[in-house]
Amino acid sequence: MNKVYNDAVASLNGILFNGMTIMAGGFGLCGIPENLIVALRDSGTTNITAISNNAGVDDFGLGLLLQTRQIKKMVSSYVGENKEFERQYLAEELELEFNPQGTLAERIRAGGAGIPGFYTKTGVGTLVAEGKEHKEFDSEVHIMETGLKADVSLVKAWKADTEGNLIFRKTGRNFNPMMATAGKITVAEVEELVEKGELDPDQIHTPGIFIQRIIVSKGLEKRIEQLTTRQKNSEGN
Amino acid sequence: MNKVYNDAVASLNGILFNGMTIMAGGFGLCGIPENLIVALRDSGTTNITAISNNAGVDDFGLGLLLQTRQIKKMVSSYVGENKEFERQYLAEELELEFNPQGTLAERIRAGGAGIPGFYTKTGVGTLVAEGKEHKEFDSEVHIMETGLKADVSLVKAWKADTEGNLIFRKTGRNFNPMMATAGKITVAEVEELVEKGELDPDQIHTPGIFIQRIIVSKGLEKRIEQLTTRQKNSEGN
Amino acid sequence: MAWTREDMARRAAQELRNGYYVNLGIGIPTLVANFIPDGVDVTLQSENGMLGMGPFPYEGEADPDLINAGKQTITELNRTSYFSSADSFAMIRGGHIDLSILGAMQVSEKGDLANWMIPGKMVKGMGGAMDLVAGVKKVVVIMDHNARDGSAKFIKECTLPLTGVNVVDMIISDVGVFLITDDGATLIELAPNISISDVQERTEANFKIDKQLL
Amino acid sequence: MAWTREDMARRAAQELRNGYYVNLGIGIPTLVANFIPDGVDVTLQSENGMLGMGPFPYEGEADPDLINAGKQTITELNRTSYFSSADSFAMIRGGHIDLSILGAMQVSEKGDLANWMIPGKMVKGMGGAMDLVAGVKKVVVIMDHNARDGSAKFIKECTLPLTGVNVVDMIISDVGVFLITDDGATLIELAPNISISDVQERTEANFKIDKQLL
Repeated sequence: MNKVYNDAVASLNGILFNGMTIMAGGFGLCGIPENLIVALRDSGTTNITAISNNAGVDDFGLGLLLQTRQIKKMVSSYVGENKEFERQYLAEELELEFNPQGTLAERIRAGGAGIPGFYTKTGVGTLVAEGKEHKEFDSEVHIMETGLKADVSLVKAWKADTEGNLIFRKTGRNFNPMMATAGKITVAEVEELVEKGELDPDQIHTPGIFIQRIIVSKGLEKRIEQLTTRQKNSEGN
Repeated sequence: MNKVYNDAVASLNGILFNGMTIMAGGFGLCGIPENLIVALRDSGTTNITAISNNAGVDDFGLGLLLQTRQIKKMVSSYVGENKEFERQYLAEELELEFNPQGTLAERIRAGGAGIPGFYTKTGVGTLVAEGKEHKEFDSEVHIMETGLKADVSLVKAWKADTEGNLIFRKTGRNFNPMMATAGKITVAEVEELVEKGELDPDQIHTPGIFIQRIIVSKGLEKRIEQLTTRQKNSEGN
Repeated sequence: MAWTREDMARRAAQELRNGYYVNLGIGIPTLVANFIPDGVDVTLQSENGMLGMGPFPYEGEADPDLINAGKQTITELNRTSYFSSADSFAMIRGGHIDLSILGAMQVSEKGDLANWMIPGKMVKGMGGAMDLVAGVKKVVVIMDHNARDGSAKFIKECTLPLTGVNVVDMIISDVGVFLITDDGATLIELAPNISISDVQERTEANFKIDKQLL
Repeated sequence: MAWTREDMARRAAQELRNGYYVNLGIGIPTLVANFIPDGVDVTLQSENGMLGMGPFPYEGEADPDLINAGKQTITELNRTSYFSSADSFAMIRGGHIDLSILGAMQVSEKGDLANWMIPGKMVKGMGGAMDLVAGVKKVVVIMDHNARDGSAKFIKECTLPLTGVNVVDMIISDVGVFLITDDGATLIELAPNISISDVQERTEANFKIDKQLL
């Protein structure tokens, strides 16, 4: 079973359709599948429901799909970095469902793990709880949240082997591992592809069972959103 | 904050009490906290509720605590390897709650993750479902299972640093990572202790926040339950 | 001539497809690994936390940290990954395993399975069986067609406590192969020298007969 | 003389205890890291998937794969570990983080918090704030005591959409420090040259006054 595709366009061939639900990994612009997002834009797929913690910036990440109006609805926890997003939302051209970040992460994990619903304290008494089932455990009120799945998940890893075993790097990991489990089909964009047996089996973050297709990134930008530094010999941060 | 204790007895000092709930990691005799189990036996703590996938064998693992009648109740998925267990259970000297193995693993993860309840298809229509809340998702019936916590979790890892960051080895991992998160206090028994900074931060399985006390194993037996081998130059398994 | 254990395992191996992720139960299902057809590449999952299970180790090379769900010492392959029990059953419950092959005490004509408990006898526990049958995409049972006392194991309604309801997709017994769908059970293959009436005599469940057998 | 941002951060740092695992919000709470008392060893969590957050990198050494929850480039320490967002919020929701310090638009006298949304304005999202206040053992708010228009932010009932109900344990504002328990709010410290009546004038919430201030 060859899982390795030549490029992002080839890796999305035959699995996209208008009105589909996509998950895209990343936190801000960190750990996003850059090549796959561009290929998704170029595919012209429309009416996408995009599940992603953030919405990219105007000209990068999922922002590219907002520019072209391919996204119908976002399911996110924070979208503060994107002016075009704001414009479309205020003009009611875009639907938006906010989830608390931990609830979003857990809903995606649940979707991949065959858990259709779970209870959490997060959001009790807030707008997030409206319309949701409430239940007491140990005399504390909790709300029920549901699992999330996607037609296709697009994830970004550091290394993969040809089996689709993945290793992530630093905070580039973020939402990618759960999304890999919650896609009916998951495509992984990676910086380095190695042969089977080159990854330590104790150190694999995402087993290959969750990955159907793999590409190696070309021309990764890895843009930094907020470059914060300190001077050598200075104190504090 | 020094988390490192000299030996198993010292590491359990002050945290044990009669009637307590203990989680003990391991699958069969693989990845069990050998030294900690012996120290728990020697503490004389009684009326223990033990949450552990298995019950050890007669003279090893949790079987040691059955011999001394310190366990009041087991929460497990499979206990087939232990004659003394069978005797006590048939004589109604021991309570037993069977959980499907995946449900047990998920209940422990949920306990550590602040999820007091979740829904699963596992066990629907079986004895396991009796008395549990049923709910339909996508016209499929699911049952609600609850999170599990322990007063003290005893886990076994391969390596730790002095912060309590843990790495497990091969199938010795099993229930240990979730149990580490579900104990009010978690004590880790490890084969090797290294200084801070010696473990790759991308490769830590259990972050130190979950570990309050650490010991290095002495005289580990690592008993094999079913030694199965093949001859060199033979075919098949 | 009814099928042997090896015959049943060989027949079950024909259900494997290239690229499948497969969980094999203890007993006869374990033998299926010996009959994987040439050109079919499958990855074996062991529910205690491993994908890519290899054969038994050579003598003297067993590793106590490396066992399968039957607690036997095994080896790793160059595709192997390890994970926790929670992640393992998330994989199983989430529908990521393609095929599970396991044993049975009873199967009903609707695909109910009983394979963990006989009331009055010591109960060892269900282990991961309930999770596997609830979560895996396709569930194949390998079993002797009749119990030692000759009683039917493929029956109208299970009398033993269930492992799962409406979960079995195929039965491979020593007399033949049955498919079970929402439309009921169908006998689709016969072991050599076993007749349809032999099977009917030895079965309590209702089943149709595939037209290729008529 | 009311406290400055740095004064508030320094006061908040006194809530740190040796061995604490701490999550610091964006803005003034971030400054708390600069005032950790000598001999107090704390580990900072960043909810995007990191324990053991280090300072900003030296110029030229920023790593795009290493950012905090405010999307700023940071560094790792020799205690650092990385994990997924699901594991990060399992840690938060499960009550494993000792202390969270964050900003607020409004706090009620019962400890309700509003800090994510102003109706009629563009809503950026709650990010991880609802999870943090629901899960972390102790929640400390640092905020200006009054809004720019002079209106009270510590009030009887929040008028803005809530982030959490009954979640705030302590408020550190530019005029002083309040404890909030099930018995209500208590003013326990005053900024220099701020009188109790100053605070009363600038506060809508009911609060008791600690006897040491009388």
